[in-house]
Amino acid sequence: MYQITCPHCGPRAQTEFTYERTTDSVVDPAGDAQTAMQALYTRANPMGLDDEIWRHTYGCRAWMVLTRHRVTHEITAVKAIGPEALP
Amino acid sequence: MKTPYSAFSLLRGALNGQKHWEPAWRDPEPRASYDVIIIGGGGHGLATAYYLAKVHGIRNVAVLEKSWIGGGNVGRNTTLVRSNYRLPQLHNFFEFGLKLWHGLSDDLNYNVMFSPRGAMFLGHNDGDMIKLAERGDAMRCDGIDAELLTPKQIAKIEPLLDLSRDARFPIDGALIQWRAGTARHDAVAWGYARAADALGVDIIQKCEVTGFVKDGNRITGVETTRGRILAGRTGICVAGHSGHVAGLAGLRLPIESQTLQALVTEGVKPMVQSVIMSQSLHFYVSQSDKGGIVMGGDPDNWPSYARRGQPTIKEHAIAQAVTCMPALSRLRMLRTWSGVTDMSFDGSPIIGPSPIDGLYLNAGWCYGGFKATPASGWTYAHTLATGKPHELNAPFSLERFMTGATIDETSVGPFPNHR
Amino acid sequence: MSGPNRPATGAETIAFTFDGTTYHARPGDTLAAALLANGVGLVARSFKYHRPRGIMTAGIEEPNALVTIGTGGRAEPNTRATDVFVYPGMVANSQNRWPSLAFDVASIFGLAAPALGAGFYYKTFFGPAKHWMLYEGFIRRAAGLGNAPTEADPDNFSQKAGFCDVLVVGSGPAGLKAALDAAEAGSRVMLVEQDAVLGGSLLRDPDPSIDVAAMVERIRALGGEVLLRTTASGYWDHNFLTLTQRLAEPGAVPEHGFAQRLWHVRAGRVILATGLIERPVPFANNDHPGVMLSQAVRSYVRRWGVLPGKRVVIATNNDDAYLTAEALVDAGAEVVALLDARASGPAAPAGVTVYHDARPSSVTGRKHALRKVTAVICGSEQSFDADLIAVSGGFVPVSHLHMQAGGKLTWNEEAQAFIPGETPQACETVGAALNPLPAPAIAPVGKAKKSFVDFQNDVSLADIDLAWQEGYRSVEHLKRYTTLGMATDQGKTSNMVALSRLAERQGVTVPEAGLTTFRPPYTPVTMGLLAGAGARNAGAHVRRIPLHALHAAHDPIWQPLGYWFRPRAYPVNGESLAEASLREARTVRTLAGLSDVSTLGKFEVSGPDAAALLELVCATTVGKLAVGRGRYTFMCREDGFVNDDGTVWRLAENRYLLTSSTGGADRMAHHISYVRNSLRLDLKCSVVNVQEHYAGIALAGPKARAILASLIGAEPPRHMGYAPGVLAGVPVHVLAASYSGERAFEIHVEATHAAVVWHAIEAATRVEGGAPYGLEAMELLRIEKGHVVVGGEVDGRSTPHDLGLGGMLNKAGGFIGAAGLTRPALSAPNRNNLVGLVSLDGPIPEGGMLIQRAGQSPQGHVTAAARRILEGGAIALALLQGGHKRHGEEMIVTSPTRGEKARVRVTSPHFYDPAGERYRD
Amino acid sequence: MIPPGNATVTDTTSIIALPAAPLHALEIWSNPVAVGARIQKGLGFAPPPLNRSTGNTATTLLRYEPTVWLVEGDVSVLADTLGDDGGLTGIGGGIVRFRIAGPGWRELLLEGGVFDTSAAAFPAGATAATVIDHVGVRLHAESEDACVAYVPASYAEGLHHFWEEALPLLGA
Repeated sequence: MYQITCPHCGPRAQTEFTYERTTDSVVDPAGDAQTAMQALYTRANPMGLDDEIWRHTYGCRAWMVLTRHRVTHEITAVKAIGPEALP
Repeated sequence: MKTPYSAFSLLRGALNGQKHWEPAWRDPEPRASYDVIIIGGGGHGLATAYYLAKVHGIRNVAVLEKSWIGGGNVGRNTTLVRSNYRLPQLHNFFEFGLKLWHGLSDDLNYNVMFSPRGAMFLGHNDGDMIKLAERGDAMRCDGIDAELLTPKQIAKIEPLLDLSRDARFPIDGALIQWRAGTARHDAVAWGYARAADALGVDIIQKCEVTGFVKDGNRITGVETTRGRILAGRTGICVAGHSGHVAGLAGLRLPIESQTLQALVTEGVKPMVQSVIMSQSLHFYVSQSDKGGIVMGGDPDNWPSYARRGQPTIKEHAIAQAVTCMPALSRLRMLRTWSGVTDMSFDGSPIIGPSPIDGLYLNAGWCYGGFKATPASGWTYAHTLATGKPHELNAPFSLERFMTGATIDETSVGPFPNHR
Repeated sequence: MSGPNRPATGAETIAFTFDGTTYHARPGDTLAAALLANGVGLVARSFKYHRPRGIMTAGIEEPNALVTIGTGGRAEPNTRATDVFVYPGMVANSQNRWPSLAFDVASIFGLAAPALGAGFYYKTFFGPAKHWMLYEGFIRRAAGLGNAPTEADPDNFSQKAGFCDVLVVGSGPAGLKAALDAAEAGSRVMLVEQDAVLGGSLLRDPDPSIDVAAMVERIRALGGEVLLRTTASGYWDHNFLTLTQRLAEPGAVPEHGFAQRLWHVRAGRVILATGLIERPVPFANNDHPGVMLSQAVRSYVRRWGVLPGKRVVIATNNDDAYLTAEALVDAGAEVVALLDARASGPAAPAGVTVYHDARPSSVTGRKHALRKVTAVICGSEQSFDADLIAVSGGFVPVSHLHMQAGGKLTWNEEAQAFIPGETPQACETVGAALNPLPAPAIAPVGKAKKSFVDFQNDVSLADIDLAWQEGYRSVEHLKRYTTLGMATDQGKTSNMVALSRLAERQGVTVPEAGLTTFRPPYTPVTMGLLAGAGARNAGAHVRRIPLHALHAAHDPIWQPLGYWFRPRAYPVNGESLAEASLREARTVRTLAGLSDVSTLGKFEVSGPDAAALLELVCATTVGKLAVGRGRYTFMCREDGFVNDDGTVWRLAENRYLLTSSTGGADRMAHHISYVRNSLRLDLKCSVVNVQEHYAGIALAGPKARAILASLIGAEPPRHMGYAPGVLAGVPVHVLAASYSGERAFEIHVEATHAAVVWHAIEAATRVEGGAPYGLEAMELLRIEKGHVVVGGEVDGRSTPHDLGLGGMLNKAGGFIGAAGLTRPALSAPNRNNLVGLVSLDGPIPEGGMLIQRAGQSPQGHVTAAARRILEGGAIALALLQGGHKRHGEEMIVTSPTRGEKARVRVTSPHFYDPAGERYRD
Repeated sequence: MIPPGNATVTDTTSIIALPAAPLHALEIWSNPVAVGARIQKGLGFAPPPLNRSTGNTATTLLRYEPTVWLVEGDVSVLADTLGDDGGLTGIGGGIVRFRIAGPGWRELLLEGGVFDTSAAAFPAGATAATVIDHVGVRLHAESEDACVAYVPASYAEGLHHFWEEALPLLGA
C-alpha cells in the first residue's frame, strides 16, 4: 500500500489513487494513426523506473505523473498535471 | 534410462530405504551452442523442451533458468485447469491442452495429480445466466463439455455456498465444466523437467540471460551469467518478465506486468469439492489435497515486478468469497504470495515469431498461464521446430495488435488496468 | 505425566471442556497451561502419519497442539492451544482423529512410513484421471486438521486506520524501553503485543528492576496507544503494516459484536522488538508428548506455576537451558540429567548432574506418556527414566517482518543464526533478536527416519536426505518436495534445522544454502477479519436510487445492475414477470407509461470549449446542435471499438448535458476527466458528474405529449428537442428522447424533489390508462425498436460499422478511437454485424449460437431475445459474421446447454417503425 | 432517502443526517487570479486554498480540487463574478450531508478509512476528500466537536448504517 504524496493534498494512502497509463502511451487524438497505435500497443515495461500517469480519484481528483520503480516501488518524483489553478 | 515411477518401485524402495532413486534431472554445464535455446525454466519452457524432443525429435535443446526451475508463475498460481472460454480461438486452444492434461501423468510418468473435479462459474442475476449460457453454447458447438446447473444441483456439489434468495449476491445458477479441475503445480514443472532431461534436454539453472547475440537482423544466441551460448532458434518463455527480456532484444511488447495475489488457508477437512468462480464477482476458490482453501481474485491493477501485493486488493476478493461462502469466515489465511502476470493488451497470449529472425515469443498469459502449459508447450515446440506457428496459435500473433485482429475475451480493451 | 501438576491454592478457577471432559484453569492460563496443569499430555494427531502429539512450546510457534475452539459459526479450527486464553465455558476439541484421540485408526499409516517417504505420491497413482480422483478422495479425508464450521459467522469484524510516528512491535524489555523513549521524545507511539500480558521474556525470566506497569502507564499518559492480543502480521510498502487484534478470544461471544479488528497502519518508523524462537533438537521420536522446548518449560514453571514433568532430562547446546534446570529444581521437580552437547559449559546447578559431549538419541513412552530418554554420552549409550525432556538447539531471531519489509540477513556463526541486517524501509530491530546466545551446531545421532524436523507435516531428516538424493537441491525445491515449513507454523521451529541438514549434504555453509521467502502473515489471520464489514455486502454497498422508497411501495420485482437495484416490473394481482412486463410494454405502445431512468450516467459540460471536449469523447458531431436540440451519440475506446452510448443536449449557448449507460458511468467519469484534465489542458470548460444530482423519469407513449403538456402548461419539445419547464412547481429539464420507439420524454429533476414530480406524472398518466413500467418492459420495447445496449450488442468487440452506426461517425475525425478504426481488421468483410432475427417457429434462446447446419461452428450469437409486443412472434438481435449482407438468409439458433433451438430468418434489427413516424406529433 | 433530523446519540457521539442544502460546483477554467480577486470583492473573502474552507453567513466555499470549489448556500453573487472564466453547476440532489458530532468523531472516521483524522492532521476548518468503506466521501472539520461528511446519495444509507454499527467500538 503506497504512500503517494499528492501535489495538492500531501501524503495519502494508495487506495485513494488510480493508475491510468505510462506517459509514453498517451495517444494524441490529433496525431497520425501509426504513431497512435505505436503509443497504444507498445511498452518498455522496464524492471526499473518509469513515468506513469495517476489520478487522486478519491481525493482532489487531480492528475499527476509519478516516477516510480517497478521492483522497489520507490516513488522518486511527483509532478502535478492539470489546468492552471488558483494557488 | 531412469528407474520408472510405479507403485511397485515404491514398495521396492520401502525395503532399501528408497536408495534406488536417481536425481530427477541432471545439472549440466552449458554447452557452447544448441539447436534451440528456451529462456525460462517454468512450466511452459520445460513443456516446450519436452515436446521438441518427444514430438519433433529435436534434443539438442537447452532450457535456461535464472534461479531454480518452477520458481516463477508455475510455482505461484492457484492450479486451475479448464477450457471454458467464450471465444473460439481461446476455447479451442485450451481444449487441446485439456485433452493433453487428461493423459499427462502417464505420458510423463510423473503424477501431476490432475483432478477433473469440475469448475463452475456462478451466476448472480439474469444477465449473468444469459452470459453463462452463451459461453456454454459456444463451447458445446465446438465439442467442449459445458452444463448449466440449477441452485439445487449446485447445493449437491457445494452445500456451503449461500444459496438463500436474500443473499447479497444470490446464486441463480452456474455453468460447470466437469472435465476441468486442478493439478499440483510443482509436479507439472518437475514432471516435464524429468521427462525432458531423460530425452537429453539440458536444464541449466542459475543461468540468467543478460543480453542477446545479434548478427544483422538475426538473433544467434544469448549472453548469460554463465557465458555466451549460441543457438539456431531462441524462444523467450518467461511469462511475467516478458517485457524485460524482450527489451534486451530491443522489442517493446503490448504487455504490462501486474502483480496477481493468491492465498491459502490452514488445512481443514474437505469442504470445497470443485473449483468455484463467478461471472460477475472477482474471486475464485478451490481446496488443495492438503486441505488448504486456495483463493485468488483480480490482479493489482498497476505495473509491478515486485511479487509483493497491496493488501486491500486481496481483502476485497476475500470479502466477496466470504459473502458467497460464509463458512470460510473462521478459517485462517495461512500464507499469501504473488506472481508477476504479463498482462497483454487484449487479454490473450502472444505465441509466434518475433519481428527479429531467430527469436520467438511465448508471452501475454495474463493470469491464465497454468492451464495452458501443455498446449503452450506443444504449439511453441511446433513453432520453434518449423519456424511457423501451429494452426492453434496462429491467431495469437504479435502483429494482431497493429492489424486490429485482437482477441478480447473480457472486452476490456488495450489497458489491462481499466477493468 | 499423570496427576495434577499445579498444587491447588483455592484461588478462583475457570471451568472449560476438552473433548467433553470438564477441567479447571486459573485466570491468565492459556489452554496449554491449563491442560498441562491437569496432567493432559495427549492433545492432537499429526497431519500425515496421525502420530500422537502433546504440547511442545508456550507460544505462537506451536506446531503440534492444534485444537478446535468454540461451537457453531464461531468455531475456529487449528487454533494453537498455546495462543488461546481460557474463558468461562470455553469448548475445546481435538482434531484429525477417528474414533478418538487416544485410539486413532489412521495412525496405521505410520506402519507404511517406509514406503511413504517425501514425494511418494508423485511416483504412483497413475492411470486415467478418474483413478487418481479415487485415491485423492482418501488422501483428502485423511489430510486437513480441523473441520470448518458449516454455519455463517454470527460476529462482525472491524477494520480501522492507524497512524503513528513510531510503531513498536513486542513488549519485552527492549520494546517497552523503545516505546517509552519515543513517547518521552514527543512522538506519537503505538506499542503492539500478541500476548494477553505485557512483558514478553520478563514473564519467563522476571527482572525486578523493570517496572512494566509504570512504563506502560507513562506511555499511555503521553498519548501512546498500547494494544494487547495484537499481532503485526504483515509489513507492506512504504511502512504500511497490517495488525490483527483479538477483541474476544477464539469462540467467545464478543460484547459489542466485533470479534476482531484489522488495523491498517502507516508508521513513520518501525521498531521490531520481536525476540527469539527456540530451536528443537532432532532425535528419534522427538515428536512424542513430553518433549518440550527448554524456555517453554521455564515459562510454564515461572509464569503459570505448572510443572510439565516431575523427572526431567534437559538436552542443550547452550547456557540458557541451565536456567531451566534451576527453575525446575526450585519448583520441586527432579532434574535427572542435563545433557550438554558441548565439551564444557557453566557450573552444574545445585542437585543437577551435567553430562558433556552428551546428546539425546531417542525417547520412548507408554500410553502416550514419556517414559525413557536414551542419550549418547562420549560415544556410548545411556538411558534415563524421565517423564519430560526439555530441549534447546539454539535460538532463531524472529526476522519475519524485517524480511517482509525487504530487509537483509547477516549470519552469526557462533549462534548458528541469521540476524536482521539493514532494510530499505524506516525499520530497525532491537533487543534479543540481535544477539542470540552462542549455540554450536549439533550433529544429530538418532535414526533419521524417526527424527522429525517439521513436526506438523511429519517431515523427518530422512525425507530431507531423499529430496537431496533425487536432485531437489535448491532450498525452495526441498521445501516444496517435502512440504517442510508449509504447515500452520510455517517452519518457525523447522526451517533452520532443515537448512543445516541441507547445507551439510551440499557441503556448503548454511548462509550459502540460502533461505526460503518470508511471506505474510506472521501468524495465520481469520478470513472474516480480512473481509471486514465487506463480508456483509461483499465489499460493495447496495446503491439506492433516489425514488427507492416510492418504488418499494409498489412492491416491484427488483433487478440488480452492478451495485444498483432498479424496478424490473410492477406485477399486479399475481402477474408473473412475463405477464407484467408484456402488459407494461403494451401500455406504452398504446397509451403511455413512466419509468425510472435515474441511474443513467449524466455529465453537465459547460464553457467555451464544451463542444470541443464532447467531440473528443463522442465519435459523432456535437457542435452542430442548436440550443434546445439533442442527438443520439456513442463513444469509442482508443482501439476504435464502441464501449458506450447515450444522448447529448445543448441546454444553453455553452452548456451541454451528456447521458451515458448505467453500467459505464464510473468508467466514463474517469475517461472524461482524463481527456479534460490530463490530455487537453488547453480546453476551457467544466465537466461535472450529475449522475446522482438528477433523478430521471421517462414518459413514453402516444399520449405522452398530451400528458406532459398538461403537466408543464406548455407545448413539449418536438422529438430530440430540449426545453426547461416547471412540473408540480419544480424546475425540470425536458429532453424529448425515445428509447422505446414511441414519442417519449425524459424529465430530469433535482433528486431531492423527484418524488412530487413522479407522483404528478404517475397520476396524470393513470388518468389516461397508463402505468409505470420497469426494465423488463423497457427491454421488450427497445429490442423491437432495434436500439443497442451497452453490455449486450455493445460488447467492446464491435466497431461503429458493425453496429450499424458507421454513418453517424464524425467525418472530421479527431475523436478518440479514430486512429484505432483505421486498422485493417476493423473493416474486414466478415466481421460480426448487428442483425435482427425473426423466428420461424418458437421463442429464440437469448445467447444462443447462430449456425447454418447442425454440427457447424457458430457464425454468430443472439445478444437479446424478445417477442413482438402487440402482435405474436419471437424476434431477437444478434451479431452475425457478414450480417449486413445476409438479410433474408435462414439459419438455426441453437442452445445445447438449454436444449433449445429455433429456425430464424436474418432481417434488419429495426422491427418497429423503422422510419420513425411514431416520433412525429 | 434518509429522513432529515433523525439522530442516534451513543455516549455523546452522534451521526445526524442534515436536511438538503443548495450545493454547487464552482469551476474556474481561465484567468483564475482575476476571478479570485472578483470573488473576494463580491463575497468579501478570497476563495480558500486547497483542503481549506472559508465563508460568510450566506455562502461557504470548500475546496477539494485544484480548479473546483464546493459552494454551500447562496450562489447569486458568485454567478455575477464568473463571466466567461468559470461555471456553476448544481449538485445538491446527489449529496447527503451527515454531521458527526461528539468527542469520538475523529476516531469513528478512522473505521474503514485510510485518512488520518487526528487533530494534528485534520484541524478545525480543514477539508479532505477520501474513501471510507469503499465510498468516496468529502469531509469538512466544522469545529473540534463536529465534522460534516458529504456522502453520495446512493451510498448514504449504507454508510450511515456502517457508522452506526461502529459506534459501540469507540474507545474499545
